[in-house]
Amino acid sequence: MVPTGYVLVLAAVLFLLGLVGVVLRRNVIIVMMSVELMLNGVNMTLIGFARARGEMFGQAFSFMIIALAAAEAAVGLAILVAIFRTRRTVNVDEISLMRH
Amino acid sequence: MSFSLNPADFVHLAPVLFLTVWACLVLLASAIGGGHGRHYGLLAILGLILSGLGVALSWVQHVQPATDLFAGMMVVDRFALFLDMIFIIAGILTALVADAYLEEHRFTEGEFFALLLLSISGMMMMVHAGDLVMFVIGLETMSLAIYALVASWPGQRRSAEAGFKYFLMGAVASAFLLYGIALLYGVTGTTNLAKLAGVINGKAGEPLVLVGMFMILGAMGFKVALVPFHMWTPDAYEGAPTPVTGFMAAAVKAAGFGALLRLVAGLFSADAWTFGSTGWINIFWVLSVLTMTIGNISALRQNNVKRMLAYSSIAHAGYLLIGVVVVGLDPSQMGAVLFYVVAYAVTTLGAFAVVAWIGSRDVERTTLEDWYGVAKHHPAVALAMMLFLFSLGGLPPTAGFFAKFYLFKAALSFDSPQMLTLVLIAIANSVVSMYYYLRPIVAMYFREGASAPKPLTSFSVYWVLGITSALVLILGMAPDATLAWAAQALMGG
Amino acid sequence: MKESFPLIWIPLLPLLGAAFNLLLGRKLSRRWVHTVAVGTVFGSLVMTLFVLRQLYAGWDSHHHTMVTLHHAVFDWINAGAVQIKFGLMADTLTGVMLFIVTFVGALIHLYSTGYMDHERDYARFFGYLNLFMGAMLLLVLGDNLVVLFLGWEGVGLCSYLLIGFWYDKSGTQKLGLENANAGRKAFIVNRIGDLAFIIGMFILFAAVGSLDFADLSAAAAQGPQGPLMSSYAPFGFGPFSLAGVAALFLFIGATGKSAQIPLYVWLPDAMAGPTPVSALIHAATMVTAGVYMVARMNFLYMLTPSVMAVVALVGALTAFVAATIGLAQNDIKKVLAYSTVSQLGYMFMGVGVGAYAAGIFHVFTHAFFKACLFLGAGAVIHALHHEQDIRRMGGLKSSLSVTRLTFLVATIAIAGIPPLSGFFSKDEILWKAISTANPAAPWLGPVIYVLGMAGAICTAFYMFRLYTLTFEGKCRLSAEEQAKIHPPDWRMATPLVVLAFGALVLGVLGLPGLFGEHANFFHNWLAPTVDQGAKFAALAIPGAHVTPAILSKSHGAEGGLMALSFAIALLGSVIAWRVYNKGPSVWARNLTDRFRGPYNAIYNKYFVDEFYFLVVIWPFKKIAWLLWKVVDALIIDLLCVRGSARIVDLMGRLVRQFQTGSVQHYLAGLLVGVGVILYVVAQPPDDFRIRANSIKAAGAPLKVLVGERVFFDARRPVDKAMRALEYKWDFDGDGKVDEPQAPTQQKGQKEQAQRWSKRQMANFIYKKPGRYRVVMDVRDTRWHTQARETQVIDVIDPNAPKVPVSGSSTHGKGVH
Amino acid sequence: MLLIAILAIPLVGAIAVALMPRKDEQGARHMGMVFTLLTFFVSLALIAGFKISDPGMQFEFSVPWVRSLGINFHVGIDGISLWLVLLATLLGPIVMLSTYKAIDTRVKEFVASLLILEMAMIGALVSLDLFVFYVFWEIMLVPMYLMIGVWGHGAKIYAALKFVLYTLVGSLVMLVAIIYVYVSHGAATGFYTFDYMVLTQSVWGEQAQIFLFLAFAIAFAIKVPMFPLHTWLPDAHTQAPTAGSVILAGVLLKMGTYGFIRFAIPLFPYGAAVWAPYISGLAVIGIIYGALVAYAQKDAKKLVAYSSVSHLGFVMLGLMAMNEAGVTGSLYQMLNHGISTGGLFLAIGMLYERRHTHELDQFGGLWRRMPVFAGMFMIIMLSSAGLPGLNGFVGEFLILVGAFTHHQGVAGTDLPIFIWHSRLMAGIAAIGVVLGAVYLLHLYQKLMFGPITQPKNADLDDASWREILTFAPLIVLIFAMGIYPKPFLERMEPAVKLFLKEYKVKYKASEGYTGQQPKQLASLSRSKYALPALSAPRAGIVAKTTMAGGKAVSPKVPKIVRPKIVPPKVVRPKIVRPKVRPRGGAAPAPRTPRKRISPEDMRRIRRQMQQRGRPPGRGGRGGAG
Repeated sequence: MVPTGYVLVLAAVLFLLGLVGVVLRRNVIIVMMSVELMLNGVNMTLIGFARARGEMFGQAFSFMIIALAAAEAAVGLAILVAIFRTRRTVNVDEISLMRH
Repeated sequence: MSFSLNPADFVHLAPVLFLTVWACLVLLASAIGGGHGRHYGLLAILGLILSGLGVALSWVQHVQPATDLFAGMMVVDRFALFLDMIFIIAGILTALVADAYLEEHRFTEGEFFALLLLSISGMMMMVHAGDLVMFVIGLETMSLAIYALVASWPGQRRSAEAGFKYFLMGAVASAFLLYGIALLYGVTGTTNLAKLAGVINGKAGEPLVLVGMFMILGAMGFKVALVPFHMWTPDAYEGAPTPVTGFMAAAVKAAGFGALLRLVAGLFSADAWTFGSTGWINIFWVLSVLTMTIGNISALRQNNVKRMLAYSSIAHAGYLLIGVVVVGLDPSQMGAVLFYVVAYAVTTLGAFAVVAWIGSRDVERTTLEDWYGVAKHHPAVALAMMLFLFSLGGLPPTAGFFAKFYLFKAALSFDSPQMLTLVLIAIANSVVSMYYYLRPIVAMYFREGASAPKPLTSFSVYWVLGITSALVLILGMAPDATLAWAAQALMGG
Repeated sequence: MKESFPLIWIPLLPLLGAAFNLLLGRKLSRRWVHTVAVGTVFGSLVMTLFVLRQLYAGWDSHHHTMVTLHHAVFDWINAGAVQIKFGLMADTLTGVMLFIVTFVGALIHLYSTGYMDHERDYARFFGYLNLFMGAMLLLVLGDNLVVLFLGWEGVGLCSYLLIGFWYDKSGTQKLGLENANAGRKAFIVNRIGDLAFIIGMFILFAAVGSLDFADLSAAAAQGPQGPLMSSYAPFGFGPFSLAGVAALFLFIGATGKSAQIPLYVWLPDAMAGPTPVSALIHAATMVTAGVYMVARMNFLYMLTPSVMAVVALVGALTAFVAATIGLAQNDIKKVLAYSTVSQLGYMFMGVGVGAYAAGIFHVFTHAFFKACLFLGAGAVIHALHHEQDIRRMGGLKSSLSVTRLTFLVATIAIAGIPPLSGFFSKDEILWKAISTANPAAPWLGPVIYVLGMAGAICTAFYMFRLYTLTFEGKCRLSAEEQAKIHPPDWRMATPLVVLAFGALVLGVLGLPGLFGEHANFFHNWLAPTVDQGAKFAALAIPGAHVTPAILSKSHGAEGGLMALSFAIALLGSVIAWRVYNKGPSVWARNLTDRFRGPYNAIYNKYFVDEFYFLVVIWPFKKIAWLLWKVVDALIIDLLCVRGSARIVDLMGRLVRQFQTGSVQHYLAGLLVGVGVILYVVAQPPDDFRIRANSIKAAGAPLKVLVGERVFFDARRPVDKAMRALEYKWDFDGDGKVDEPQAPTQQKGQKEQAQRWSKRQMANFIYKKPGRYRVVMDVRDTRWHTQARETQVIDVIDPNAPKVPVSGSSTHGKGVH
Repeated sequence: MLLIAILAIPLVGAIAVALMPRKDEQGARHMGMVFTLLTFFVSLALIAGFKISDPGMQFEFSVPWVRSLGINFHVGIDGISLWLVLLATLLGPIVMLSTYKAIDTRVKEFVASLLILEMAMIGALVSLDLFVFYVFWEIMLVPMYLMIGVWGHGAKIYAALKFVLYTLVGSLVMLVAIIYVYVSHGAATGFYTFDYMVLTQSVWGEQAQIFLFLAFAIAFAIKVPMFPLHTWLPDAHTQAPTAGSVILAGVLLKMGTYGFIRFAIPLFPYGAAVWAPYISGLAVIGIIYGALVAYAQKDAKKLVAYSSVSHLGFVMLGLMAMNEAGVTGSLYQMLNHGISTGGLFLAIGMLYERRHTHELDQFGGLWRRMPVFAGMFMIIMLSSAGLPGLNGFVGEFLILVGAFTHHQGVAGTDLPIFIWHSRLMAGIAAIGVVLGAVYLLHLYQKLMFGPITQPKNADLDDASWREILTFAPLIVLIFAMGIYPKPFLERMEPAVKLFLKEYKVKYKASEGYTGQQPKQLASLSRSKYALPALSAPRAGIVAKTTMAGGKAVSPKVPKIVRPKIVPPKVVRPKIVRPKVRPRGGAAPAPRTPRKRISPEDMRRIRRQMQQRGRPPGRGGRGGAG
């Protein structure tokens, strides 16, 4: 059986990878995927803990987070479409009309 | 964990549920009815009023101790009910402004109001949450609706950009929040706030718990725009349609602070979490200083009134954080924070209503130059705006003054040099802030405008201005009733 | 004895006249204006005569007693200890002054109706003149220093207004600010004096608690035990007697009002005003207020011989210096102005040697002859259409015969030729001066006598120079100017004649002691008020003997000196007559050429105005400007006020640079924020306090004894940290860990350093006294972070309590 | 109720004017005139009803305002504030009259601002509750700000901003001090109130007094303004419209000095004594400095503005003398300054109306054209210069005498060095009298004397009847107050006596008192309203009081057991009462100690609060789960 610690570390790595992706990638689509990655890290953490505790709460919560991620993606993509319509780009750097 | 559904719980939850259902009805109606016309706003307002009646009834009928619903998933206490009322009033006022605003700028209406109602129901869930899961659901319901509202102005680049920035940062913040919750769950095995509070006490030194806790607090800091999590605020506020901005400044901020108070005064209230060099009080002390200072000095030279008010909202978050620290020391001082929230909400709604009022036909006239000479052509609105600005700056006899005074009084009731320092810094900030609050007054009163502004003509905006300025004056001059309510709005009470 | 008398009407009448003329006069005819103006003053004169009658009735010339008339008008300034009444009082001294003021004043009012006949602002002029009369009468009637001061400043104001009466013309009829400047100069110089005056008042008030003359003189009469004689040494200087300081300050005030060195500079400039004003204010009445004040405060001056010496010396110096300046002036009014300054010097000389009656007598006679001179000069100027340069006059005796005659009489009087009034008054002063015996300055008498005599010869010279250049010889005016000369009408002539007559005969009122014990009516008249020598001598008051006692008995000496001063006066007169008989002479030109330096000096008034400009006025303007520009605008406003605003603004700009608009930068900010918070949280608590034997250090090092087992523990104010903390201790600051101890000595240093104890407490025994530093390291085993606390501790040897705790040579170094 | 009427009339007037049609400018002016005159005439009833011998508060009126915080709308006047109120009401119509021609844009708003300003000034002068005072104090800012900004000229925005921010710095510091006073007094006595009459019965510890006085003093010193804090004044004065300058000089600046005498000194006598030498030093510097800088000005209004710095230096000097002559003189000088400097600003404003400039060089020789105006100006100028017989002299004389005899009145400073210090101060200050003459004559000469040099000045009109009418009351007062000040002084005297007496008593009581908490003295009460019964809550936790309407908040709110406090009998000014004892009740009231809080204490407090205030809900829920 895989020790819980391994699961948690993997989850943390996923979370961090997502974080790095969010901060560094320039393409909005990839940035949003990175957010999903972070959420998956969270899911994995929950599941890891739940398994260690021998209960199902974590899994249940994960489902909720997946639903949540879907909703977020929907809203996010809608906004992205709106942006793309007005300025024909999905580069994060170019979305900086408002500053200072 | 045994789980039994008590049908009576739904009665307590009725205002929230009702609002959610009503939102869906509005959406449905707009889908059927084509989305344009005045009736959606009125429909939304009707729903809010009905829900508000429910909340009021709940407040009057409320008996202590607080009621746990759905096995502790939600809790009904006067603290939450008080905030509910703020959301609903803010919602009504926003709907009134939006009604005129949307008509003028010609964009979809039905969805807008549905989203508004949804976000309010999310806020209500958030402050009623007795469990972190519920808390997340409420937060996300609110946030997703707000993201959509912010980006809801079709064809406006700023609106979409604002929505995007807010969304992306919100998503990351949500991830942080969830990760923090996951860690807390992992260490304690529960997400129920009450249970957590009992268990977590002995685990203050646990790295996982600490990381979890501060990830949650960081996410909340994002929601209420504390420095350094504030950077989305000016952009999102500037880009959003102005009624939405006002709503964000008033209601979202109130919800965020409500939730934050739930967390710090409920969950992390143990001494070991609170005090000492690594307790959250110290950290919030520093954040408070940073937030108000950076908010204020950034606002100094803003020529865009909307953006200036955005920075001002950051600064006010800093002042409110003083209240959070105070509540951390003495939970019975909750009234000071809540009164401040009310005063700020009312004032900022009024201020943004003026900002919404002045623009027309796809143009938001938000630079100071646009405001030149307003007082000459529209003295009443200028007077109201002056009132709001003085209230934001904390001059008597306005709500803002009394709120600030009450907050400082609460802070100074501890004879602690640290609190005194904090208050003095807040004082210095107030002076600085007065500089930029006076600038729109300068523009409106002291300058001559090249052309007369052509503001919104719909009467509903004037209703909002009337109501908010009356409230600003009433809260400033006859605050007794509100103070009494705020004083009763104790957590768990 | 006190009697009540409605004295207020004396000043009130002219004041009402002033109010009438200033408010309504512009719209009314001249007849109304001068009827009211002159009528009110004559009303005051009549009232004065009543007062004098009453005073005379109550006056006992043999026993030196009198009645005083009082009128308590109302309470004026009442606040706590300050109880100033608006009270008026008339005694013999006041009577004299009242008479001078109202009599001369009435005549000059009459004269002015002629002199100012063509003036546009007729009503304004008479309004001011009446106002002056009211203020001057208040000054002499006041029964306390504050009412006196009210009049004192009031006359100053009127002087300012009247000097600047032709506010848009300069002296030579051109448009300009000179007249206004002269008025302002007079007012400000007077104010400088007034500053000293009020300080003097405050000192008296602080000592006595009242400013009534009655209370003050009662306090003075307490002698050396009285409050006025207490001595002070402020800031280590001194000691001064309070009376001395007060008297000195009051006298400085008097030098301002009465144009004495060093504040005389305003009076010559004041001649810019209309000539009747010069006659009334700057010759006969206002400028003598200082003399009156000193005489009034005689009881105070008697207490301080040294200040009296100052008064006499200043007076004598002024008398001499002003007389020398008068020698070289060519403006008819300037000569008279310096003459006035000089004569005022004589008066101060008189009161300075305790001869108050003599001083006041000179005030009295001077009022007549100097007013006569000024009015005569005015008649000349009027006749010549504002020509004032005596070098351009001459030969006017034919065309202005009445004027010339009266002018001559007055000139003889002022030159000091008997038996005219000026001789008697001046000679008495000189006589009292040489016979003075001032304990503070024994050399005083001869010095001031010589100065006075020198001044007298100058006086005789310049007065006859003035007279001859104006009236004798050939007329130096152009023919058309000569044609326009017109003699004064009756309104101007009558006062001239009356005043000249007064100058001629009034000497009889003050005949010297030579003529008998009671020949000096004036002395006897004033004696009840000012002659306190006997009374003060009884009280052992130092100034009591300033008044000469021995010499004055010697009629021989007195007669001899009288003859000497007559001779001097005659000499000066004759020289002047000889030199200037035919107009400006070659001889005089040669003389001035030979002594170019001294001549320039006196011609330019010793450059005093220039000196004041350089030392006072110019620096004042520069400092004012610098304060404004540097302190106010630069330091306070720009650097402090706007500087702080600018700093805040710059911070704002800086902070906003982080707001780049890129959402990823914002995210980075968020991450940094969370990261910093987590880093801070991860640190072990740093609020430990190391305690020894459960005693917490409060600032100073902890103290323990040698050989004692010291229990250390580390406490946090808030604990139960729930953190897994481990500790290790180094008690003597030698870098080696003492607790937990290594199990065996063989184990290496490194391994020992890695050992940690979970216990928060430890103990240790110090072997040697001295100062040690206790070091505690603490680490968090979960976060693997570490922190260090230190505490200084003094180990004391109880057997050698005097051993120094640190830095002693036995230990080599202070801290181990 | 009379005071309420005096407060209400301008407010009603402002609302009435605001509701008038925009076009009717003359109507708005008349309306303003009617209401200011009405205020003035009603305020005359204050003199009629004023009891001369009563040193305490008169016309008192108190009504609870914010019950839960113990804020009462408590107003009243005594001899100290009586004349200042009248000055404010008098200047109202005068200023209104002066604006008939000067203000021709946005007349309606102007009149409304003026009326609001008048209300706020009167409110600040009569309020006897620190909170109420503060509210009025701040409200004063707003109309003045608008006046400078909207109807001013030149760099008006800068000046208006400077005025507001400068003042705000001080007043916010004062707010902190007020809150501190409130909280610490409440913690010590269990009686939470802002009521001046109650708070003055306590003394704070030495250290606290020093800081609290400083906090108040900064606010007031900025308003006065005292020397290094004065730079807002020249700007504000210069750019403000005439009416604004007159009100600013006439009444607004008095708020600072009034604040010292009413609040700062009586509340913190020890602090006052500690700071007095410094303040009087600054006052003297201000006197000389203001005069010198005034002389250097080329702008008539700036000159008069700096002269205010100098004159108010006198006021502060007299106040810090702490003896009857000095304090009375200060009070009197406040009135004088209001009248004479107000008059000077009026006069300069009239010149501005004619020539639209304040530059001294633009004038000269005006007497020839405007003799009546010049005459009136002369009287006002002389009054400002302190000529005896006019009002200025009485004030300056009393102040200087007071300062000179300073040592005779103050406890604890009888050392010779202090005596000579005060004498030196008074002596230097007296130089200000000379300098006053210098710059005022300079001003007058530049304006009035000499030939007319500017062609534009050659056809100026003399003062109109309206302008004469504007000046007339001032000139009458200048003479009346200079010649017969008794009616003014005798009404001030008892109040000043009481002020000094209490000052001494309280100074003695606080000397050597180092406690953290205020202690109550034997009652010095002068007010029947200073009773706990009227002024709300006394429990430890302020917020948790009964709801309005008497309905209990919740059963969970702890009942803090305290002995019922029986309101003491109405106490007329009887100073002799037993030593320190708790208010009213026979049994000593337990006090919630309020000491410096360490984190440990914080925890303890929190625990107590939790035990008392927190319902067991959380625990219960925890148990349920």
